[in-house]
Amino acid sequence: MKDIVIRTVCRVIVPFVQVYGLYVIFHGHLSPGGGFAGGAILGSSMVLFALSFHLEAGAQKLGHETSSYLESGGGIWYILIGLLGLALGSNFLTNRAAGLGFGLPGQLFSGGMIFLLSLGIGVKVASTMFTLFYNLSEEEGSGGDHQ
Amino acid sequence: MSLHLPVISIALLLLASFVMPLLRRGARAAALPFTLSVLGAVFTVSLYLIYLVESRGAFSYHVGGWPPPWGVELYIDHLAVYMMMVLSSICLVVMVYGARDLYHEIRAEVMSWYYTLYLLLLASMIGIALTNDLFTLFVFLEISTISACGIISIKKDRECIEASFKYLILSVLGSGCVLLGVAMIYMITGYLNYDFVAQELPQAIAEYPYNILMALSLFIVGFSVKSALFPLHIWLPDAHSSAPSPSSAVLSGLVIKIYAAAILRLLFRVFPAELFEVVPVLDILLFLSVLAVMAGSIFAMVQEDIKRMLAYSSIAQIGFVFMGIGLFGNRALLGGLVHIFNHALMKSMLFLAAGLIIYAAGIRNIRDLRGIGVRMPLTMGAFAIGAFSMVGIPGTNGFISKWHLALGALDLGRPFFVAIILLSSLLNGIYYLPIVINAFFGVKIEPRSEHRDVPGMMLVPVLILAAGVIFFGFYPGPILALLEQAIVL
Amino acid sequence: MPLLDFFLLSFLIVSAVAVARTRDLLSAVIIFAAYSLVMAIIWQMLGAPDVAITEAALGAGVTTFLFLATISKTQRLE
Amino acid sequence: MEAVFYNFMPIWTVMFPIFMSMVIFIISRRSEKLRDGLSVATAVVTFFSVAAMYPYLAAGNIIDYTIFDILPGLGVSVRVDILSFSLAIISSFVWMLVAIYSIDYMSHEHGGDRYYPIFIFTLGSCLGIFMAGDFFTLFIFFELMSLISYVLVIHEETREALRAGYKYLIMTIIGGLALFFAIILTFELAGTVSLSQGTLITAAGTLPFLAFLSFLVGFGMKAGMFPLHVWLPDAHPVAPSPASALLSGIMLKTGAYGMLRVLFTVFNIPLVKETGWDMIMLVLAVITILLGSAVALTQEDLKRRLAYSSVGQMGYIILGMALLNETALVGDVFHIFSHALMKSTLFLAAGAIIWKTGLRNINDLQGIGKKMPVTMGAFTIAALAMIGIPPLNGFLSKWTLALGALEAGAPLYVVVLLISSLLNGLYYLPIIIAAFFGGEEEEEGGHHGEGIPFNIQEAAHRMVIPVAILGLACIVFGLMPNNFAFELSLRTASFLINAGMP
Amino acid sequence: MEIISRLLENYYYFVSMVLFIIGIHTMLTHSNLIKKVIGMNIMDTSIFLFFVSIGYRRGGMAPIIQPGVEAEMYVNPLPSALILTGIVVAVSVTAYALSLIVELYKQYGTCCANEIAQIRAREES
Repeated sequence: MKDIVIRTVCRVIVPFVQVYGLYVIFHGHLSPGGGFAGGAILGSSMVLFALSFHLEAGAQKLGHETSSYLESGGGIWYILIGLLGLALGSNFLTNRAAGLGFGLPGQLFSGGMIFLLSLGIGVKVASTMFTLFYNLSEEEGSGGDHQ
Repeated sequence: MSLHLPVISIALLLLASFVMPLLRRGARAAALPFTLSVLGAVFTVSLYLIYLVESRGAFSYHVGGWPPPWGVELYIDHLAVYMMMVLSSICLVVMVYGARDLYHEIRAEVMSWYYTLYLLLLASMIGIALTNDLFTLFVFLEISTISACGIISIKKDRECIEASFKYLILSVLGSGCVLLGVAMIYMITGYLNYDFVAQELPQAIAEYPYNILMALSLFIVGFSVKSALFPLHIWLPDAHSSAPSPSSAVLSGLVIKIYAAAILRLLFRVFPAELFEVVPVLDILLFLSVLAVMAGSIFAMVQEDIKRMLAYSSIAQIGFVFMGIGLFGNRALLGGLVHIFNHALMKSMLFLAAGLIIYAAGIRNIRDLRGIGVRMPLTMGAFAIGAFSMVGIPGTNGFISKWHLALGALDLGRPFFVAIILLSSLLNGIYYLPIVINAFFGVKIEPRSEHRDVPGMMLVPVLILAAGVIFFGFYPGPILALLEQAIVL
Repeated sequence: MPLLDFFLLSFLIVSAVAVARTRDLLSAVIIFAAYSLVMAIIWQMLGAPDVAITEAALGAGVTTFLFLATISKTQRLE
Repeated sequence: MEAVFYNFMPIWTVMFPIFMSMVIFIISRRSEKLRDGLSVATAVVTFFSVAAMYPYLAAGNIIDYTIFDILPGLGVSVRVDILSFSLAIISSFVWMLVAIYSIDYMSHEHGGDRYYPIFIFTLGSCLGIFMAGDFFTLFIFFELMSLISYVLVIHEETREALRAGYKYLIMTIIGGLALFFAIILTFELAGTVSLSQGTLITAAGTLPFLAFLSFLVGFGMKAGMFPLHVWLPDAHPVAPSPASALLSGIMLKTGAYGMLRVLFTVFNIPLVKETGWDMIMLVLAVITILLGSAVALTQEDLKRRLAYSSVGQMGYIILGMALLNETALVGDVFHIFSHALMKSTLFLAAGAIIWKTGLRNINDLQGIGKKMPVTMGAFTIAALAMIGIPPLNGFLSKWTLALGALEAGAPLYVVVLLISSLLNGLYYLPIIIAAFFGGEEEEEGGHHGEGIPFNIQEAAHRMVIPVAILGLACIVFGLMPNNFAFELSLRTASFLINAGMP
Repeated sequence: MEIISRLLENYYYFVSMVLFIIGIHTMLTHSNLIKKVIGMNIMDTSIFLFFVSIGYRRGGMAPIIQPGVEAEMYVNPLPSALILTGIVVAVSVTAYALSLIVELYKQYGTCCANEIAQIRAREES
């Protein structure tokens, strides 16, 4: 796909899509969406970029290795945040009871750690998308996908 | 703090599974000790949880501090800790074996993925055992499906790929049925938490009898596919025989059982007992289990590949678990449940022994196993113990489960099922014992040149499991005591 | 039964049948993408916006891409 | 203190051989001499350990001790009463002699490293059956013995042996499962399977009947009762001769022992009589007797003929217990003694002949009595005892059995016994006559292919002496009507008739 | 007639069941592996549709906190979380199944289950 139109359009669109993806991730506790949806949007933006330019171009922006590191990192992040609730003397994944605050309508940083959890999920889903894309596009496919 | 242990152990497993892919190059050597220590820690936790539940009774845990019906709830009762103990102990032992065996079955680069999938599988199975709501059940069900397929297809064999594809499609079908069942339940009651659903269902029977019935049948179909109850078993022989041996051991020993435990929990805690009086669901399960027991044994008799034979034998043995559920008497349930543990012990041991033979001698065909016992006496000795246990010779744990199942059937005045159990034992004898005999006696076949030495790290787990078979044959008291509390009807 | 509901739902059924019947896998995948989008619209109408967003992104977008990549690697016709 | 000691004795007598079998297994790699000596020593010690229990039991005590419980109401326990003792003493006695016999016999055979540990282990498990305190323990040892003795059956590893062994194994599993079913039914009905609780099942019904039938199948399989005898004539001849002697002489009796326990402990005489279950046993016993004796006639192979003869003799034992009166029981228990002695004499003698000449066919054995007079002499005594010639122990047991049959008002069984004795005579006498009086003319004609080689002498001393002792025992226990064995039989019978309570 | 009218009342359920059956049918009867996976997706979405329509039927608002709305008026957020998970799982399974298909194609040169079975049967004989 070396079409100049596609490339130009994508170059313009991709940042917007990414910003939207981030928006969806960060407003997961306030409005529809969240880590899953936002991560998918973010991930598809990267896939779009890689598709419209070149596989290598995509790989330059986000390498295969980095992508899978991010994937694991997202999961670890999630679990660690969950364990934070324990560290604060409450249940796993506890938010409100541990005094981390409760979501207030319209305020971005009001949801305590939900925000951070969404971030973890978003990163994980986005990088998973990208890894999947690589695995299917390249000749060597790694069998084990996981979620 | 100790109340947090169940969730901590699941979190620990998930954490470890995410960490695994991060271990690259130099750090790769750390993967195995790390995995083993995590598994060991979970096993220790499960033992402590048994003590905890014994001493202070069942307790529930609200993830995120949200009370049900909103929050995700874990319910840690006797059955749950029993299953957790079974899962973690077998997983630990199999991993000790697998660490050595896998290097010759799969490529070194994907070993870290194997650990990831393995830990995920264990985490999801523990999740299924502990969960108290349909939501979490479904999530863990799906994770376990994918990771179970993953540990088959990680061996890039054409048989493995095809088998895991078949397994995947049918499992997803099963999950779909379960999800639809969950939807039905939610439609009727408006809840997903077991306790709340159980509260609502008795009133709902009069109003929506068909929906409840449909939900129940969907659950049964869904879980039967996953646990390979007889007519829905078609995926199992391929999947379990082609997988790497440690995967086969876990799949046959644990994975199919956890779904049986899940359906038991649903029948037990969610659906009202009056329903079973109206609808012959249990009789259908019984009928299928009898078919499974007989058909599995008969199919196993005609197999030539040793792992395939073991896989078919699993179909028969899962029939025993379902027979216990279907009979639904105290003692029969006890027999079915204790068979989960007993069969996990013996079948994983048999698969590991078969794997050891394949590793050392490169033999898969049963006819070529002649004289292998002379070369590998310990392995075949363990295999013989497993075979005796399958037949139900007293002094092995297979006897204990058959004893309780048979007594349970008699308690309910159904000696027919005792006859089925005995017939199946006879069939087991007919196909297991000749292997043992041919291995030790009779015409020797010249060993092939490629005979490898058996590493101690692979032999020890097999011997540990064999010792377990004998030990729990003579000393099943603690397990039975635990289970007796688990099934107070 | 509101008209829009009727249209969308019949579209679902028709496209599902079409997916099952068509022999060209590429068309099947494209029809399936349309199916997913319509499904997302229906969910939005049913008051599940988060599900709708996710379905639009994952179901219609990513799944379609995955199918296309697979088809490009294997065969297009059944 | 005394009771504690005697509680420990059965455990010791059972576990000592089992433990020693492991020791022998380890030692056999080092030295063959040590291995052989240790085996004999173990058998001797075991015999004296069993005998040491006699004074305590003769005083009317019963050793009863639960070791541990596996499940509530289901434990591993030992119990020795006079019946257990009778069987244990004869078993360990024969075992001891066979152990001595084995030393030379096995020196020619391969796989002695395997034979001796298994041989001693079987002794332990066999005693375990007799000394078990409940049916569960009995079942464990029963299965253990059956499975372990499989190795003895197929010891020679010929194709024929393996086929016979497979048949044996399958039948054993069927028998084991039937036993399992029976035990589980008993447990369900009585809540326990202990032998010391008095009668376990007192009421008739479908389940008790099923339990009875399953017990009959399970133990009848082992005892070679018609129609479950099919494995026996295949399995016994293919084993090495000492093992055949034990299989036929002792191990069949475990089945008989089990049946005695079933009739007198699980059920009781009134119940069995009332329901008519004894008729089932009687009919089967009669068929077993006639069939065993008749088919033995047609066998050419010496050991096969002896094996079929065992089937017939087991029929006597089943008949004796099914008559359900004290006189018959005396004869029954005494016949267990007699048959153990006679049949092991016969098999050991046959083994010595085969060991020396390599001939198994009866027609080839012309004139062997002149070459091996002691062996053939013992053989003759035992064979005459089998037929029931008066001064020998076989006569005494048959006589008592016949008296019991008359007491039960069933002279028909006396006729059966007579017919069977006649048949016994028909198939034993030709062997004896040919052995002592035949031979000369055959050597010239030689139409049987190979005759006996000229240079044949008696077998080694350690083989001849056990045979001679056993042969002598046949005479001794027959000549003296108040001998030790007969006393034991009397006591056992009255013990059993009094419903297992001393 | 009553059945039909009830069906018309619950047309969302009806449609989702029809889709479910189409999905299962495609999944089980089509021999092309990619078609099987598409059928699987149809089956999954039909269940999600069923789920969502239940929530809709029971009334209530989307579980988005807005000022001045009582907690009782929101629908239970669990099912929608369940569906979200379900969608993600469905995508993962799809991706995984497709990677298996690619692998199978490499090994057997076909995506047709029947042909693969034939090849295997030929190999075994």
